[in-house]
Amino acid sequence: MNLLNLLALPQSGAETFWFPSQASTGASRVDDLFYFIFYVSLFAFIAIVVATIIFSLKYSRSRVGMEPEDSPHHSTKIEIVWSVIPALFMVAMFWYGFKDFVDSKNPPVDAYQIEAVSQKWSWTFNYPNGAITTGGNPAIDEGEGLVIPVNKPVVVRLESTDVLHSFFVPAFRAKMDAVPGRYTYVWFEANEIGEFPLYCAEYCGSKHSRMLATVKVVSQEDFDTWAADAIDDSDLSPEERGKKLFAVKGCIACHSTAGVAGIGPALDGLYGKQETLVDGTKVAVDDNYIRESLLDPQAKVVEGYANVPMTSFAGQLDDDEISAIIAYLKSLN
Amino acid sequence: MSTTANDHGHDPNRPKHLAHHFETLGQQFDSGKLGIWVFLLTEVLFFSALFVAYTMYRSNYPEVFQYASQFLDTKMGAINTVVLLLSSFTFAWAVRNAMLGEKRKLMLNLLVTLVCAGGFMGIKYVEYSHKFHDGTLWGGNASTIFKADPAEIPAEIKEVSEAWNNPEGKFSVAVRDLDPAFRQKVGVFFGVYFCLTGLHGIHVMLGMILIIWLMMRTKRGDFGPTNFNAIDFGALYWHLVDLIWIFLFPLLYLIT
Amino acid sequence: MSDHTHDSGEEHIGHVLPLSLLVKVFGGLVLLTALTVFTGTMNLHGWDLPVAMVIATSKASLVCLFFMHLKYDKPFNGMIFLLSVLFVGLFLAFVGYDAGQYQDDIKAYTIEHIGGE
Amino acid sequence: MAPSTNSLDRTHYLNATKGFRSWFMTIDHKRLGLMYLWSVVGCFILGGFFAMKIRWTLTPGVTDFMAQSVEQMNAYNNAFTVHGAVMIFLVIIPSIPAALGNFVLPIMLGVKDVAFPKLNRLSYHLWLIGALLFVATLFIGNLDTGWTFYPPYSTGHTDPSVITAVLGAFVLGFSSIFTGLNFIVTIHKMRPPGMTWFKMPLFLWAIYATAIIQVLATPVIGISLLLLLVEKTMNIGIFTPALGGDPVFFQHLFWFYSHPAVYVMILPGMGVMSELFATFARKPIFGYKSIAMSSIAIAILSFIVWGHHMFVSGQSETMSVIFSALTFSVAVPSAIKVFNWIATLYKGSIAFTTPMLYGLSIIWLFGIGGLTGMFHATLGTSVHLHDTYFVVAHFHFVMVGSALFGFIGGIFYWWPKMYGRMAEGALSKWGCLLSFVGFNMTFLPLFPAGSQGMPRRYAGYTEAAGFDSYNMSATIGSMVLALGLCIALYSLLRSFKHGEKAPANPWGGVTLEWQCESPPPEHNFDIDPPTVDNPYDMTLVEWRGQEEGFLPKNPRSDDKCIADIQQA
Ligand code: HEA
Ligand code: HEA
Ligand code: HEC
Ligand code: CUA
Ligand SMILES: [Cu+2]
Repeated sequence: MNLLNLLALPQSGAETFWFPSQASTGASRVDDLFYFIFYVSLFAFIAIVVATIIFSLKYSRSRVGMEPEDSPHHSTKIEIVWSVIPALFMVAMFWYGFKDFVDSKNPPVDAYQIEAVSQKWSWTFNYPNGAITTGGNPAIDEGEGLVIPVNKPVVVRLESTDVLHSFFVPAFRAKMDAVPGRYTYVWFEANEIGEFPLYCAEYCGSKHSRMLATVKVVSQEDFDTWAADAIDDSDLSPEERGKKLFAVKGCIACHSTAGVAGIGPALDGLYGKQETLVDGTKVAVDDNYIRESLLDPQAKVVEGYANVPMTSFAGQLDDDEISAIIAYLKSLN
Repeated sequence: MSTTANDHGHDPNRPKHLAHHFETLGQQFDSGKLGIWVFLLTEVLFFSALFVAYTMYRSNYPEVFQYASQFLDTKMGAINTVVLLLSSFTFAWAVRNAMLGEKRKLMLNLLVTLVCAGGFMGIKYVEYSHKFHDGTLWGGNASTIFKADPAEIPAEIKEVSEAWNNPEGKFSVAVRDLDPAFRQKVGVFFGVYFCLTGLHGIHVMLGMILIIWLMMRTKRGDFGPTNFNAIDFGALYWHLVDLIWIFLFPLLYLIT
Repeated sequence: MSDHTHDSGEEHIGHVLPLSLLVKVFGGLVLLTALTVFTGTMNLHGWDLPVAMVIATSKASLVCLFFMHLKYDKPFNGMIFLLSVLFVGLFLAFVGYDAGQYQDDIKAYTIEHIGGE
Repeated sequence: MAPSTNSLDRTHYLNATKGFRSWFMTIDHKRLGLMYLWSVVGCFILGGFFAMKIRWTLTPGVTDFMAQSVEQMNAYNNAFTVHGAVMIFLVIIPSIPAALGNFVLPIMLGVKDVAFPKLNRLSYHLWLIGALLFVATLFIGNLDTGWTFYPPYSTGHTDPSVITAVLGAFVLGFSSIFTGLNFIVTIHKMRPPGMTWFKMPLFLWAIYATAIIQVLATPVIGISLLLLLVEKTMNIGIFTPALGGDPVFFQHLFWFYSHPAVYVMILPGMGVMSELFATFARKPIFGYKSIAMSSIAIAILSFIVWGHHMFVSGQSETMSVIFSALTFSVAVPSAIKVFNWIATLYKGSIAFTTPMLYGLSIIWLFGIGGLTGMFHATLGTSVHLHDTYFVVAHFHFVMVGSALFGFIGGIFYWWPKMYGRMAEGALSKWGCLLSFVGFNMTFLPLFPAGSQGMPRRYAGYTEAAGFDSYNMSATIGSMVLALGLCIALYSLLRSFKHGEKAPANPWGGVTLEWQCESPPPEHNFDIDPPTVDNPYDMTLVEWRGQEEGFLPKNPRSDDKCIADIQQA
């Protein structure tokens, strides 16, 4: 980052001192507005600092002595001048900001719709054709992230299954909170092919800083082939399918498959083991136990996890899917 | 008044209940009065959040509030309103007694006020315990009959909830016929109800402590025509508590 | 300050209200309570809330003006009280309006995830 | 009779009585002021410790992002939460009003104490309880909600430390309310004869405006936190979406207080600025009435802009637009103040004392802090900048660079009055300079870091994200800043032994506190009540040399006492 770029004018595409590249149609408008406020502020700032420095030097006590010469103590005229002029600039800022905001809130009617479900600490993206991708914790999950076509307006409907999260793509200058219990929306039209970071910008607990994902912008053709591929599960083995479900359904938010206890117990090497429950009894982990753990988690609670209930997946997983998950868990032994 | 500040203490004309940093009794009284009014302002804002919650949920879910309000006992609410009004009246009278130096009557009026306050809390207690018994509680409480999933209602509550489902038509809709989203919001109504009345109840109890303290001071002979500030200010607080109830009553009990 | 007096010994402070007035105010309050209970049982076709609030506000004014001495007090104290009501009003209006605007997003979600309505 | 040279041996408020009880149970506003002062400084160091922990974690190369464990992340989350909460609730909100305000306000009014001295003591004791509850949270659990306590995270997903923290903030709220209440009544009812509203020092106007916010806004945070508490412990369901509640509603409640609260922080700082600029330019403040009225305007307007913290929270668009427009209205009175201060310098006789250096720094720092507020207030840009380091930089410029520097400047300004010693010299000036430089090094680079997209409350970042250089500068800068602050503190402490004895009026101020001796007698004024004049008519005092400081040009004689004139 070269300091001389501080004043560089907005450019499309390339990164500037202030901003990452402008990868959406809205970005340049945000940047232009930013630079407008920036130059007004810079001017005001320089004016007040220069005035302060000049007065300080010119009227320093060592120079002018103890008693200053007479000068006016107030002037209504000048008070009005220096209230009205900044106020006018502020009106301009508000007005352009307002217009940009309205645009950024009203997607074109033909926009492509994607549903994004956020949970601690990952995203699940549901496409209209049934394709599902995930993106989240880079340490354990290599989810594909959000894949979108270039030059097409995209509306993302946000929801959250637990706490507040926020969908933030700096390259698009787009941000919106995902609020549990309701839907919120964000839209943008990417105009540059490439990969851009997607951050969670609302604090959501321990791994808030790990709730990272990528937005992959691809050409329309690539997108169409990708989307068609993505719903094709037929070539997956039950284990692979289970693994995918494990990520997509958000199990990874609580369960590690690498032996580390998280919010829930680690699940590798579980199958066939004797598990101790809170009441001290032991059960063998078999297909039925796992099925029950998914459909009615509170029926048999594992020792040490009495206070953190697992969410029930009844109604969210069908029999095939459960079998796939069981196959996957088995494969972890 | 003498010219130096430090011999205030020796000034024979200086009333003994005039604090060292005030010049006159009038100034002291005015200051206290302003202080208590500013305090009442903070109290109003303290309650504001709950009134805002109330407005917000009621304006968006009027049918929920109308339904849920049926579970409140209007008769008890009305009696409590009158009890509280009576206590306000006796406290206002007590201020008059203090100003006129009628110590015995002052004591008596304070006592009646205290008894009314106790009565109010007693009725409140009866109301609350009914609700706890029936499980007509806020959303997250395990025993509420408004749990989103009727299957989750515990056995001991089932019986009561069957009663609420009475076919005689006391309630516009039986609990079990409500859809889950509606049930959930009924829970919110009770959340708001308990918070509002609970916070108000806490204020009543603080007021009772205040009254007891005032009675003790009355007994000691603290109050007279030039020194009744504590009674006056205590009364102002008490009236505010009454004021809030004046709004709570129709807002919670009288939704049609 | 204008009310700075120096004969601190025997000055008169406060305003004594006649007992008859207090009784009348109390009577008025009880009557208004009865009225509001009565109107509460009727169906006023959407006017229930305004009517109840008008009655409650009249009761509140009685308490403020007489029991709380505002009628005889320095007007500034009353202004403070009105100020608090004003701010609560602002608060209420802003939040109430806002919540109304985004209810649809909540209802859409509720229908899909919890069911009902 | 005018107090002349100071003699620390005579009886004054510091040595009038002795022992722990005589301080702890005192109702003397001056002692309470000092106790607040040192308690606040202590908490500042605690908060500063966590700040350094934040900065250390974020230094490039110190933590390996990919290998960071959950415990490390939790520790970071705890660090910024405690840092933010301590700095806001325990440091900056009580700093000027409770510490300096308590000390100076009654003396500026020429009275013996605030209207309700016992309530004042209660405020302090409540503050202590609140502080203890906060300290307790450090041991009870890993408080990690952010200072904003947003549900449903704070209610559903964290450990019980939230309970003590919220209780602490609740109690501190009452401390703040009672202080504000006390000041309002004192200013209304106890101004000395002759001091009309428009003869009141501007610091008092600022404190008065602050007090309005304190009494109107603080109760709302009180109830919001209380509701959060019952929500957490009893699952009431007002905020929790799973029970039909609305989490955005909590944000409304929170910011209804917390936005006005930022002016609780800055307004007193602005009051200090006005005093500093008038005194050290030895000139009546320019535009007295505009400055006074703009304080009140800020106080009132600050209540209708809170939604600018919620532009992406799910608040409705219409409301966002309204809040954005209203937000700018607060900026105008702030601008008026800045311009008037600068105009005060014009044709003045400017002395570069330590307090004035802080004052001049604030022009720079508040300029940047305030102007970057414009980027947030503007809807178009705010969406991108929200919850990035741009916000972090903005609020440190206004809170640290302006409010806190104002606090420190105020300490140096009134220090001679508090302890009868001068803390003036090369050392204290170096402290200011280093703080200024360090501060800019720390927080200037965080602006581009934010606009480049670095989200706040992140325990780390990948190297590929490209935030390394900003964070490097910030870490080094924070060390320089810490060093500067330590020097400032040291120069204050040093003066107890080595400082020159201060005359009653070392700087040439004409507000009433400079008419009483340094340190003041137990009841502030031996003559009663003091003469009131235009508080900024600098010609009333003249310089008499190092020993005597400034003295009234026409010392009044006792027989001209106002009280006697009135009686006549
Ligand atoms: C002392 C504290 C303080 C002060 C004084 C301010 C002052 C202002 N603040 Fe700031 N603010 C905070 C503390 C403060 N703020 C904090 C703590 C947060 C974050 C909280 C959190 O999320 O944790 C925050 C966040 C914050 C946000 C939300 C950002 C986000 O999260 O998305 C916004 C949005 O509008 C904002 C705006 C403003 C504005 C418009 C001012 C104005 O008052 C500034 C006015 C001043 C000037 C404008 C400068 C002087 C004027 C001139 C030199 C004249 C020329 C001017 C022009 C021509 C424009 N602030
Ligand atoms: C008044 C408030 C205040 C103050 C003073 C500070 C001071 C500092 N702050 Fe903080 N900060 C906040 C309020 C404040 N902050 C808030 C509200 C947040 C948001 C929290 C949240 O997200 O929830 C925040 C968050 C925050 C972050 C972002 C964390 C994140 O989002 O992940 C960072 C990162 O750099 C930071 C850094 C610093 C630094 C380096 C200082 C330095 O200035 C500190 C230097 C101080 C010392 C090292 C102590 C030394 C002091 C002395 C020796 C005493 C001197 C005494 C006298 C002269 C009398 N702060
Ligand atoms: C909200 C966090 C959470 C989510 C999401 C979650 N779990 Fe769990 N899980 C838990 C907790 C806590 C326990 C331990 C308590 C219990 O047994 O109910 C648990 C227990 C289990 C067990 C029993 C483990 C043992 O040691 O006996 C299995 C199997 C399981 N989960 C599988 C899954 C699968 C598969 C998914 C995704 C479809 C999933 N979980 C999603 C929290 C979660
Ligand atoms: Cu999800 Cu932060
Ligand atoms: Cu704000």
